[in-house]
Amino acid sequence: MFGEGILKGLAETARNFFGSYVSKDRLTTVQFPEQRLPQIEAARNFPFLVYDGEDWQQGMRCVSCFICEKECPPKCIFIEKSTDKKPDAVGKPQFYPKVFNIDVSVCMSCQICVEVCPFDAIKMDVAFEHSTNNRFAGLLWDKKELAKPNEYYRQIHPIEAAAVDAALAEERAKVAAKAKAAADAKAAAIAAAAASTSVEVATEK
Amino acid sequence: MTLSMFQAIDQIDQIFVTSQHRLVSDLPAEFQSISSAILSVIAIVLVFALLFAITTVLERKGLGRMQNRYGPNRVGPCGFFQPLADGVKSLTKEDLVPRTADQLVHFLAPVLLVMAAFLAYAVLPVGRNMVLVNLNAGVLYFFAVGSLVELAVFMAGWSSRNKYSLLGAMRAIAQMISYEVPLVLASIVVIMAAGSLSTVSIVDMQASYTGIWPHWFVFTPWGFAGFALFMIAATAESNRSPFDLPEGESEIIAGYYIEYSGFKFALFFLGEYLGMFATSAMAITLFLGGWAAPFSFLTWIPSYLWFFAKLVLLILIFIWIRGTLPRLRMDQLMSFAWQFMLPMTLLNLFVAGVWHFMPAGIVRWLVCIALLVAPAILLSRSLKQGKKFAVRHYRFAE
Amino acid sequence: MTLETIESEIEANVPGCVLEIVSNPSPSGQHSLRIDPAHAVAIATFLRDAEPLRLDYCSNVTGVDWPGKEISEKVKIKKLVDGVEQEVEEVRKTQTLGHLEVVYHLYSMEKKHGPVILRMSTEDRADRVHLPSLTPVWRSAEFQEREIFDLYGVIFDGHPDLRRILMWDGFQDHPMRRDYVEPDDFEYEPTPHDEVLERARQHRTIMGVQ
Amino acid sequence: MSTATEAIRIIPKSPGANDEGQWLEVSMGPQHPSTHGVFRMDVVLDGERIVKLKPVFGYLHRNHEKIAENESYLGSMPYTDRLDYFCSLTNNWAYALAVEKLAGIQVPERAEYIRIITAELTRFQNHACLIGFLTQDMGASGTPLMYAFREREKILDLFESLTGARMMCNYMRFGGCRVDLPAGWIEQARAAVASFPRFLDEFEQLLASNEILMARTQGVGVLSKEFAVNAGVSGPVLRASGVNYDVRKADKYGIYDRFAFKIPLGEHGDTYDRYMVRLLEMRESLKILELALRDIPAGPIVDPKTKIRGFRPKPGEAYAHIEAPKGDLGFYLISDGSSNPYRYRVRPPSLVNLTVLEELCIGHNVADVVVILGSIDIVMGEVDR
Amino acid sequence: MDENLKSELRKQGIVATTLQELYNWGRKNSLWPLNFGLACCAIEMIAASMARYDMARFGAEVFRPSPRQADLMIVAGTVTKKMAPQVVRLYNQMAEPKYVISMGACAISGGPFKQGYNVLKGIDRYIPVDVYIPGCPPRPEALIDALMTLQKMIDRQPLTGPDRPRHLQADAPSEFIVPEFGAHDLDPSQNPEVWQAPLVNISLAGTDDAGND
Repeated sequence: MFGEGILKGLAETARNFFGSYVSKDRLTTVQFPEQRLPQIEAARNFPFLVYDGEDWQQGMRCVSCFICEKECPPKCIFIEKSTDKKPDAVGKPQFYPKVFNIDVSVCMSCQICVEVCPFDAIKMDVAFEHSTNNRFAGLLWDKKELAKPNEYYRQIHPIEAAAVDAALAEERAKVAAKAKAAADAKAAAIAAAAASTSVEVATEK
Repeated sequence: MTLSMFQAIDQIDQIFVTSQHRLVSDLPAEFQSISSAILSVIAIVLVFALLFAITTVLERKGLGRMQNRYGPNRVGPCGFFQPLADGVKSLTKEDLVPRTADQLVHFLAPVLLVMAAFLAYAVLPVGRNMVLVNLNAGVLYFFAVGSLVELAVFMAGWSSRNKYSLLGAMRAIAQMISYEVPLVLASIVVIMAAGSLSTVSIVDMQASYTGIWPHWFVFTPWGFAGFALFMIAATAESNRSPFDLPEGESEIIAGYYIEYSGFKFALFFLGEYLGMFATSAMAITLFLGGWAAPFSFLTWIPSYLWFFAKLVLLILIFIWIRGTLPRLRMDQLMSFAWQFMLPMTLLNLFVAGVWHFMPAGIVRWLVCIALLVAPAILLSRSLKQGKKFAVRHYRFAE
Repeated sequence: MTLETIESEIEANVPGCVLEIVSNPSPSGQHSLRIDPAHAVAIATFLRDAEPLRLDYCSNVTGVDWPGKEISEKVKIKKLVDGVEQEVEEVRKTQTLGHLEVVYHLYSMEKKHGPVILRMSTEDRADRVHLPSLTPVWRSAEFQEREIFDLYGVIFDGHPDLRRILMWDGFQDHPMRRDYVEPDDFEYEPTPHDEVLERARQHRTIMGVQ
Repeated sequence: MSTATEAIRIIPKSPGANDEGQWLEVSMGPQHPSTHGVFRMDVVLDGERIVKLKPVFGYLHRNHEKIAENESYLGSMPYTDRLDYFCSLTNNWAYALAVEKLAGIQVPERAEYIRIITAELTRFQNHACLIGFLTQDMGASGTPLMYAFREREKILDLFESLTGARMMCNYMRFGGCRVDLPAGWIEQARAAVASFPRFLDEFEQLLASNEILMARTQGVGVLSKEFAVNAGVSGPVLRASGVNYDVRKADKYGIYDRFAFKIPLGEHGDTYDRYMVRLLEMRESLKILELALRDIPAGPIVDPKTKIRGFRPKPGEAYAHIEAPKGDLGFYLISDGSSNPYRYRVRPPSLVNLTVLEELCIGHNVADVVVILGSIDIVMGEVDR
Repeated sequence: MDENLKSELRKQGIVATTLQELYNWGRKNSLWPLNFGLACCAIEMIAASMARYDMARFGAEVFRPSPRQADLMIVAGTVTKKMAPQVVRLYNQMAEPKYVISMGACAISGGPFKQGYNVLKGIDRYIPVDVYIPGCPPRPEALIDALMTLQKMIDRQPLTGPDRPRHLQADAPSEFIVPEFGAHDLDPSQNPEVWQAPLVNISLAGTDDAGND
């Protein structure tokens, strides 16, 4: 038995050595900057803010409800609410974040902010090449750096984004229907009011 | 083959020798011998330093391939400029000397190590007629110079004033001295057979052929055993895995050169590899026929190419072993040296004597093999010291 | 074996011990046994060696800090007010001492049952923080008791090597106590919240801006 | 069990007073290549023989428990990932189990299956890496470690496509799991599991019968059965000493009672047994994985009644433990009815297993210390928390 | 040398280079990291040197266990206050030129554990950091990306002039104060020579209570 185990081991490494020239299993290196691993739907790294349409400020879905700030385990989100309102993703007038900072030097990529967000406004990005030599300026991301279009979201998480889009579309339709109903009702009311006033006017005359 | 072809082959074989003569011949006679020596020294230093560079890349790439990855492949074509970058960096890196260290000894240690390693090359015939000095006690000189390495190592370990480096140096000394004995004893069989201590005449003896087969000493039972024992001892002498205890990374950080940085560290690295080349080259000289071709019909390939081919082969085996085996423990290493290596080398001396006095034939082979194999098995059993190292079977609970 | 039977077993075998079952209202139903420190080692040895239990595996040792509470109660007392005896309502504040508690979770590797939970309390949180160490009974408590000593300040008598384990030796406080005040290093807080926000603001004023 | 009322304490032989001048005090760590993180051992050497050894902890004490007490129940979940950072999913499970006990939450069947699958994959990759690191400590220039990481990457790919992260999965939730298995995941997992036996064969070929490995590990760091139990050692280290205790069998948490698997037990309690028990456990994990991947039912993955936000369990306390790859991992929670746990305690298997380190090492060489430490399998994130 | 001339020469088979280029080329292609891991990120650092990602391709797989021989310190993981003095000491023991990559949230700022009493809020309080990689933990690719960022940074460094790297400035320190253990915190709690935090705009408006739940 003396030496047998050593020879077995040597045979194994030799097999791997020669195998690395023929088999993909035995040469598993992905040469990173040129080659990349296939994209994974669920992958996550840092959060970003989704906006619809062209204008990142107008289309931002975030309504600054502070839920993510509150729930973030390492407390790396900082939000300040606006004083005025703008229509949100489904069309209701809502507040929007005046300041939305994420300190990615603290973020632990746990995606709890995404889980708790009721507005599908914050999602996880997959980009990871963020190395920088300036910690203070480079790793405190403000609203502008965080904002990414919905198209980008669709690109990195296609399945999830489709579901979100569908839900939002439904919501939007509802709101629109509601708004329409409200508008109709309002119009009717105005019409009725107008009619009644005219009647009144008529009677006055 | 025509005579002119023989001449042409011979000319290619001797191209370095003749060009050296030509270069020197114009000089005044009193400078000729010294300048030819300087030329040879420069050649040896350059060639083996280059071999060191190539070996580091080969090692890193080879280990990489064994481990399912590429290894260095970005710096220069296929990563072959990697050692150049490492060299530039090492040269320009700050040289730190610990405040408490013995400054002079700390400085001398790596220099001595590299010098000792280079001195050993003086007697190694790297090709036909290509030896720096043909000492008639060449083998003795080789081992004498080789033991300077121990001194250098201990100087490094002691002068650094670091506990780990001292531990490493102590380990290194114990290991090197223990393995020097079997190393020398394993080579004595060759000296017995060749009747000479001169490396040149040892190679010359092996550079003849019966039919196509060469007369290498490795093709005899005692020669083979001697070669195996010599190589094991050489691995230990050059601190290579699985005997790399003095620098055992996982135990004592980097061993005796833990406090060395920059170019001195590079010198240690160089010295270590040069030591490995030197002992491998000695093994080639003693057992593998030096620069002689393995078959008589291959003698047209220049002799120095054969020498380096054999050297690279041995280096590759070293790398292969390094990629596979875990390290031994100190006490196991020592008991291996004294309880297995030493008796086996002594026995091998006896077997070589038996071989010499028995008539040629199959009987001689069988007797010698039996004389070697049976004690080897017995000794390896006794090495385990009653502890039964065995593959075990396990019980399972539901 | 229910906790009640364990209690009566212990009472029968360790004379003079005082035991109390602490019930646990949560759905886990893991009730525990409060033991008195004076008999703790005897009880522990009994639990470890007695045949029906054989709790040979002390899995978990936990320190819990129960700081003193300010209990304010309204008391009606008679008092002379302007020479007239009147019944006056007065708020009387009492400060309870609080205590440190050590919880042991015991299992049996041999019989594969558990957990049996033991609790011990110190008398207060300042000086009388001595408890007997159960390390002589279960070696597994060694590091965990050291940790409780380090982080909570319970002194375990009879522990073979009671030193700080996680914090450095010169450290002064017991940081897991609930009233521990963290060192102030809020120089750079881009996303501060709550008390951190307060302290970050203080830093700004300290640093002479705004 | 010893008859004495004392815990087993193997007192090192007191060496002669005149030896002391020869002793060398060496501090191994906190930065040392094979202390598996920032761990320090103050070693007293006589030559190369260990006379005394004191572990020093706290170099990675990052206040996990204190932070968790200021964090909501859900907010602590990602922190548990970072306890034993090789095995985030088993940590998740142990914590989720403790909260489920505390609040009395039921877990749907499919979620239980997913938990078992992820936990066994975790166990497999942990043991593979451990064996790699162990041989690395023995000086095997990384080759076995590379092979182990090659297989680990396959498992991490599975984790990433399921949970989104390679290491810090943050996957389990109170009453189930966060997301359902993506399409094709089961097939991918089956393919990976099917490729693992070949890897194990290779691994055994490479090392199991290697004479150097046997000489380095057999008879080194022998841990007796009685001492192991008394010192609270758990996991493969305990079973290598021949104690048949596995929380998966003893507690039958989750749905482990549905799977037929065996517990490998060592006899000698030395480093080689600890190494081999892990190899065999990996094979058993594969059996569980095959069954679980075959039987996994459809259905919901999370109890719909549990809230993500504003989770406030009633006052009370709960202790739950599981068989994590490193050993018996427990979580002890005390609730005072608020949204943060009043007390949050982790029972770290790595820390308790280290209790025996000094006794295992005394009398051995420096080189054995790293091997023994490697075979105990510690992760500093869990030891110091 | 003129760029055009150089490219012209290269076409002719002559590679012209300056001392600066050679120096930077050598430094950037031989970054030997210190074999030093702190926490979770260390596992990803190991993974980056393993077969799948193979940092060896850049010549950066020679993990030296002794700080004397290392060029690059990858601070991979949470630096606790108990560990911080050793990290600084290790940095001081490294030979110039030396670089620091602060890998992962914890090493940059204390990360998720910054609320802890024993966690140092960023190793850059004591030693100068060259490259920061956010992420918890950063993927192995991110570490390789940071390595390439560092290589580019080295490549741009001039040997002379005011922009020359720190180790070529005679009066710049190469050793930094090793903090000592105090009764509650490290002493000093930061090294003002290395670390100057900017003031962040902390709003003084009480927005914190609005919109919760």
